[in-house]
Amino acid sequence: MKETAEHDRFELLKSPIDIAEVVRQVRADQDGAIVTFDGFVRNESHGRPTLYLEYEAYEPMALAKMREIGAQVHAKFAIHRLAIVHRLGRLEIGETSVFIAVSSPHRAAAFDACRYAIDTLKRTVPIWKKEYFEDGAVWADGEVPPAPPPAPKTAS
Amino acid sequence: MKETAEHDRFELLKSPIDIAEVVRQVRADQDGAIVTFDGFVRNESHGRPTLYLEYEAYEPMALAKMREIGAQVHAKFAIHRLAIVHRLGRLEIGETSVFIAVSSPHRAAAFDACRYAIDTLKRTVPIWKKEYFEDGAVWADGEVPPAPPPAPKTAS
Amino acid sequence: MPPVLPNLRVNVLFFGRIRELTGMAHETVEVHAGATLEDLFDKYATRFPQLTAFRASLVASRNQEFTSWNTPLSPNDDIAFLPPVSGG
Amino acid sequence: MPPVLPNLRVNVLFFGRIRELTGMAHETVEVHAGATLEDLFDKYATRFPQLTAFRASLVASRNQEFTSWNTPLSPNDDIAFLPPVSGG
Repeated sequence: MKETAEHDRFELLKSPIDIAEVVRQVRADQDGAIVTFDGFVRNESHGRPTLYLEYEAYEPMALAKMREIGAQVHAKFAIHRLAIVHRLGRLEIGETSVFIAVSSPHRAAAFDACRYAIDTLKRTVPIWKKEYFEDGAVWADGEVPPAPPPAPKTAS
Repeated sequence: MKETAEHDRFELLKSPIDIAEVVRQVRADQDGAIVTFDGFVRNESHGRPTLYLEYEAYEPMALAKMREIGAQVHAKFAIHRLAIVHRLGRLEIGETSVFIAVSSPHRAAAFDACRYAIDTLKRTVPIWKKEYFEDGAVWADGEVPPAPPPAPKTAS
Repeated sequence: MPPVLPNLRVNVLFFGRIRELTGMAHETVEVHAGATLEDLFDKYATRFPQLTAFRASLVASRNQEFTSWNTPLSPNDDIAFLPPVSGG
Repeated sequence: MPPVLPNLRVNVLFFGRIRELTGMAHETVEVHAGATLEDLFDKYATRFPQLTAFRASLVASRNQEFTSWNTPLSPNDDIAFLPPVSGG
């Protein structure tokens, strides 16, 4: 659908995410359901109090991977519009790091699509989180993206 | 958890639902995820353009059933807080009829709980929707709530 | 002749298409002691014959809880005959 | 003696703990024609021996696409050695 691609949104932001504005963008009168996922900074990690987080991204690749998730979501689920916005830089406790909104005429597709989008983002989008504590900082344990198998030897 | 019951919210509203305020109420620094479901009035029903809707409820029973859903959700899923707000009266196209927000330390529980809450609400909460069209109005096809089996004959 | 039992009063509530059909949101009625929700419904079906067609799709409630149709009524019960629900 | 092939230049990007370890966000380097991503990584592992311990957890990318380690490099490729991702 032409209309779909125009209204989808994939963005990396260095300032706070305006959640209400993202929701407005996916909302349309022909829908009936919007499911959103709001991921925000917890005040602890593995039992240690967190001070703040820093996110960095391989920006052009992260955006390309977010758009790929969008294409997969439209192929797999009968949804209308999708928005995926990820924050970068320093984030304080309680601030939103990622916000996903999906609109759909029927709720099951919106739930499935929103969940697929965040699950896939966490496995495949090149973004990294560093956690700052009272006594130091660590890069969060991450997930290894699925890598292509070795290329066949080219006959040359 | 005492804290949980205090912050949960179950409400029937005759005025527009303030979505941002409902989300703020379930949001807490020890969480990391909020999943929301926003059900709003579509501009058509079975292919006919809708003018507006009217919702009515058996109010004390609807609130009791919404609280029951809350208790089930806390028993089934590792979530933190839950809000279920349903609008009553006349609703225009695009207006939110039901809004559900669930906060949780981890996203899977929030998705599962939010979906369980809306699915169960649609089957068990005594609320009725009348759809108004250019040429008349109809009560929406609904779902028959699961009824208890016949009571055993009391030995008297 | 059956024993004469005291009558009792219950509150009956109507919603959605059932409210429209009866033209009432609620009323208080007297029923004979020992009557069940089914008996009460049958009284309304006599007053409003169109109700009969809806019977199979209705669920009964007593004091804000879904209940079975053969439940006996108690004084001051809140009774409702609920059409299929369509909230959300 | 192997045939002398022209060298080529690629852009290499570093992120997260790998950026901290090398102390660089990116650099442009010359590699011999026919070199693979694995060969390029090995050059960095010689310069920064601590990199070796991370090798198993890294994924390679070429021009913003995940790729296999035995992919040959082309002129002006953007290459990155990506640590496990932790967005969201």
